[in-house]
Amino acid sequence: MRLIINGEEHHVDVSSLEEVVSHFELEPHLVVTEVDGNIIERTNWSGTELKEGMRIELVQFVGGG
Amino acid sequence: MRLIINGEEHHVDVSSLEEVVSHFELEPHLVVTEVDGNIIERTNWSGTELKEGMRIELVQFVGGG
Amino acid sequence: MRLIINGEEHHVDVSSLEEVVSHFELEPHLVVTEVDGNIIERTNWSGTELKEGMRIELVQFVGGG
Amino acid sequence: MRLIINGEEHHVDVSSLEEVVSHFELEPHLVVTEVDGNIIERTNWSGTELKEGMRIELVQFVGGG
Amino acid sequence: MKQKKLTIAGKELSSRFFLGTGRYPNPFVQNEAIKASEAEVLTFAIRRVNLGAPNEDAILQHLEGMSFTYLPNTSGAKTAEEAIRIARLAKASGLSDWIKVEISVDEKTLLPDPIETLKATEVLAKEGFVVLPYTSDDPVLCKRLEEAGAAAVMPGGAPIGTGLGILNPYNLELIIEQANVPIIVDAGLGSAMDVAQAMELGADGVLMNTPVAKAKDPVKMARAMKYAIEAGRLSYEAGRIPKKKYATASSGFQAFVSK
Amino acid sequence: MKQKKLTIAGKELSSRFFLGTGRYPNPFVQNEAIKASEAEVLTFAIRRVNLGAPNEDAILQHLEGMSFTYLPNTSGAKTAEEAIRIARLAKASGLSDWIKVEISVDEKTLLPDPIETLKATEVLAKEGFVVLPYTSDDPVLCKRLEEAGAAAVMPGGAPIGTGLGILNPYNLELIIEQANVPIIVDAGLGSAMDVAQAMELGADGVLMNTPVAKAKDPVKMARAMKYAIEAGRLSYEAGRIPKKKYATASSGFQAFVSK
Amino acid sequence: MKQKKLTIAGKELSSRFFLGTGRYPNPFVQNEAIKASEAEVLTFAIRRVNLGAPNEDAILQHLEGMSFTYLPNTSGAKTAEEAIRIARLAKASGLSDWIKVEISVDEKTLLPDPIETLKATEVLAKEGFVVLPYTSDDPVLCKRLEEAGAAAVMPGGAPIGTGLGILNPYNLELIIEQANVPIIVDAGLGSAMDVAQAMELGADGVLMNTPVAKAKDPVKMARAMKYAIEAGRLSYEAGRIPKKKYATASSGFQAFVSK
Amino acid sequence: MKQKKLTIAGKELSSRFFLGTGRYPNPFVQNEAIKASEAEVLTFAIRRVNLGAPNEDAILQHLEGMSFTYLPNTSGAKTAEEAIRIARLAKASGLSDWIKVEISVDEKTLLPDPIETLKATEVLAKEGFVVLPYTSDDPVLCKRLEEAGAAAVMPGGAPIGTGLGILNPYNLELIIEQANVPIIVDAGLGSAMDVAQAMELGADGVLMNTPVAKAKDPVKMARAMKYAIEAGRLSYEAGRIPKKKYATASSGFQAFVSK
Repeated sequence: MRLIINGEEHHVDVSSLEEVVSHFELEPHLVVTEVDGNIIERTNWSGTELKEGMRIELVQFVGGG
Repeated sequence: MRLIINGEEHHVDVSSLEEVVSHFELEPHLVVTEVDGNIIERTNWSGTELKEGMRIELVQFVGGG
Repeated sequence: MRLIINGEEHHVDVSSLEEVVSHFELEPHLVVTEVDGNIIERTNWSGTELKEGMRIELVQFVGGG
Repeated sequence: MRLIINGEEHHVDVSSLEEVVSHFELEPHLVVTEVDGNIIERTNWSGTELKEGMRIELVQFVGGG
Repeated sequence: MKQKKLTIAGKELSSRFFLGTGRYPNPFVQNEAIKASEAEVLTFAIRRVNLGAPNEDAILQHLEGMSFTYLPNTSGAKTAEEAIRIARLAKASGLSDWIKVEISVDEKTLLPDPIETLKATEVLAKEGFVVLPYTSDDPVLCKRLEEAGAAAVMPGGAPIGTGLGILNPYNLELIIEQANVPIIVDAGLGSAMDVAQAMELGADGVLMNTPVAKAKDPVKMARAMKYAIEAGRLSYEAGRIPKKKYATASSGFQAFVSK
Repeated sequence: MKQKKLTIAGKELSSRFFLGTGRYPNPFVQNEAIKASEAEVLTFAIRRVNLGAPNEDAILQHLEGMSFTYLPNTSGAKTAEEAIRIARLAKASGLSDWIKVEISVDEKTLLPDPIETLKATEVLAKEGFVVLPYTSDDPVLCKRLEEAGAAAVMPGGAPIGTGLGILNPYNLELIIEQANVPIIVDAGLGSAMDVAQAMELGADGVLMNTPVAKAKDPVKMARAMKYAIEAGRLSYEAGRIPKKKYATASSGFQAFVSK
Repeated sequence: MKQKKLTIAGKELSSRFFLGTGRYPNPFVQNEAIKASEAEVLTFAIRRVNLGAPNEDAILQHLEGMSFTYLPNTSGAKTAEEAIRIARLAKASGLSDWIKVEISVDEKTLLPDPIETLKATEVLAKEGFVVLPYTSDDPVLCKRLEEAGAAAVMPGGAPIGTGLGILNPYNLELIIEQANVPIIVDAGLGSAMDVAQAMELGADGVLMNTPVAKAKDPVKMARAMKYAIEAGRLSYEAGRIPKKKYATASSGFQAFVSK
Repeated sequence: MKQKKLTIAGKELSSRFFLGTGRYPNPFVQNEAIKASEAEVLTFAIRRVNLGAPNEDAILQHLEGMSFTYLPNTSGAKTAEEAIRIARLAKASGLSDWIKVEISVDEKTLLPDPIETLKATEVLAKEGFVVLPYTSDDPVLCKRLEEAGAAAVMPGGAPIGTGLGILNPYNLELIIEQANVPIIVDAGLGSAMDVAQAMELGADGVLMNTPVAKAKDPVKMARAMKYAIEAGRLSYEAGRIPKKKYATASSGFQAFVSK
């Protein structure tokens, strides 16, 4: 399915947000997710079904001052 | 008539704003007036009738930085 | 005998520099002595005979920066 | 004759200091002269005879702070 | 080599010195100081007439016959609303539509409130005032004031009347670099050196009151400050030498006089 | 209110600006700058004539027709002995018996040698020179130079040509407080602000070369510095306001315009 | 004589050193520097995962096993709205409800926007965040941020990463005097001296990143800064001597050794 | 990464802190402060015994049991001759052959006399003393003192006891650059910041008395200064970031979180 992830178009074979995170092999406890502007708690990742063209943000803590 | 002029109660025998200014012997071209919060142009002083208890401000330029 | 000690005249019954030091109950290892402008080592105190009117300096370390 | 002028050897056909100054076309009133370490006043230039190997300094005011 | 004049809201000014009119020993000294300063813009405060002695504070009567650009301020205002009201009163005098927005809450520091100052500037500029806000030296705030319609921006060197000079020359330089309107250094200056510094940093002008009015000799100090502005501006235009760590001789090393 | 004039060795000077004559782009600009500065005392170095092109450096020919007090320096001297020799050569020119003692060993900093400078000052003063030693800002040394017969003492603000300004205003103030002869700040100044600062600290004059000669526009900078000296001196005489930690309003708080 | 600990939002901190986690040569040096600093609060930025190399920037994995208070920042935000969004994302990580509000429009100076910073602080404090806004050193603005619910206020000494130190110690001192919440000096410091100065002015702590991360030896510099904070704080508590114009001998003048 | 130790005249010192022993509230506080400072070199003055109360000032008796390097000074001397005499008396105590040459004529400033200080240093170094002259920050003079045989040179930051800090960091840096012997900053420092600054400029150590002895809490201040020296030295070794005019972000700009 076509998703806009971190601003770029991706075609990935996933159905839930949880699968997106594992698709990219992200450390679940280090990543924060947003779907169409709404933050999704980790506990709801599996329950969050994705639809064609949804905008997903995957963010994390990086070095900063 | 009883007027609140510059925050203090005054009993003066005047009917127009123009008479207030002359009552206190103020230089008309140096004073600016406000009646109940509305600025009154000099040209309208004579036409501005006063009523019991009105709040009048008489202000001017003073030294400042 | 009359001695000028630290700039003041003193009349003391002593014959050697050693006796001066003990007369004033000074800690021998903390005091440095000069007689008529010449420094006298501790080892020579007993052997240093004094004469009328000699100028003696008794100095020590004090707090300083 | 051989002269050391301003540290360099020169062979010039002169007999007096005055001739040295004119030889180099210097403004007499702007130059100061020294012969073998002795300053020579302008008034004495003509009277100052030179000998083989004398050390002459010709100096002037230049821009400075 | 001739100096470009300072222009605010289309008005070309013959002097870069803005002079305050408070705290002089007496009106005579004040007028002499004003003359000596050659200032063209004078600042004032707006206050209630003292009905007991109406003419006592009526400063303008002393200035009659001379021609100036009047810059009334909103001192005493603690909010944008109060400042706006004072501005309108000042304008109603018919003497000037210029206004120095000055809004302070803290009477100990008299430092300007950034939020209220920005609000008042926005409103008054829209109403057609020529607005010169007195502000902190926060470069972002100064930019915001320009965008809000300020005709010139007036960052303080230090709190009013302290004479501490330019506490943060770095910020002032940044403000000047970024500005598209004149920058007038207002408040806190104390000496001719402070004034020269402000002008050499590229300020377009300087507004002073206390350092002149409270000097032992206000008239002479007014003249001093006039020259300091001239000196600083000329130096800014003439282009100073760069600072270097090590020395450079004024004359060559060659041709030394030595055996 | 009129200014007392600076007097050195009995000579009353109309200007407190001492100007150097090195490093200008060309003789024309130099002369224009000298005129703009209104300086009365000019400094020079003494060098060997370049016999190949004798008139090339002959600076004096450019100044003919104008009248100045000439202050030759002993730059290039590394010892008192060398400085004394150069001083005598300078005097033999018949142009001046004033001499700026300048003795530096380190070509990187050109800082004056305190011991040799004191020696040379002593000898030359005894010989009847009007001695103005260039010195560090060591207050004890400056006092010693005065006692040795210096007609004026010239502490540096910073190393020659650096433009770093007055590195130690505290010392300069101390030197001025203690002095019984004029104090001329020599070397290291870069800006009009530096000059105003020196004069406000109470200096009797300023000697500059590089900041004028190497400015982008030397003539305009000469004018800037002239005004800065004027400004600083007037401010010093007018008596600046004290510095305060907290603010003081320019108008009373009473009679505010507010509901 | 024991030091009172710094407490923010009820959390007692064992160290007054807040350390940033950006720009270190590598994760090993970073961890060594963090250990050497003994900092308890670490700052972070929030960025999109690089899907190409997801673990590359995942700084937290390097810190596992150690326990810190995480202070994510909103860097990259140009408006209050963007900052609020980043803050919520940071909180959703479950790692911390502390947030450093950092909103800059100008990428050249990275100076904080006073208006947007105040807005974001207000909203986030109401939402229950522990808000530490990075702000200019405008004393009025700092007071406003406190009133808006900031748990601590973090004025910058100079622009981020410049190492210029505390450009305006006067303002910082004023901010500290007026504050009822901790004042943490954030940004612009470069040296141990700067840190000691901040702490001697009474700051409650210091936040640094570049000066440690970009030092030639970051681990040693982390230790240096730790000691500088300790030194400045102890000196502040110990009560320094007043500054005097003239000297005072360390020993009496009486009883000199002299004939 | 371990620090090189300071070595003077072949003696390796475990601390870079030289502490004075004058002006403490009482001997107990003094000893606690000395312990807290971890100083290894202590300075003293030489005075006549008060024959009325001989033990009153006998400071050494309070220090028995601890081991230090004693650095007596020649304070009170107005000439080289007097200083040399005091030095010889100090040496005759058998406690130390180290001597701090301190020669001041002016009791208001207590500034060192450059000429007499140089003379005394020369003579005493020849006699085999380990000479540490207290001097002004004149870089040429400091070099001369080194050439005269000083084991370390001790320029003052400001006059004794003023707490004004390092009045001329530029000179101090120059002195350190040029030195082949240790440079100890002596006199005038007041705060931990001043100490950190001295050490970051590359000073090899710091000598203090009044700032510790007259602090409200001398023991705590001694600890503060110890840490400040440590902080400054570590920072000097760690290599600080360069100062820049404009900002640098702690995190990349790419990958911002924004739609």
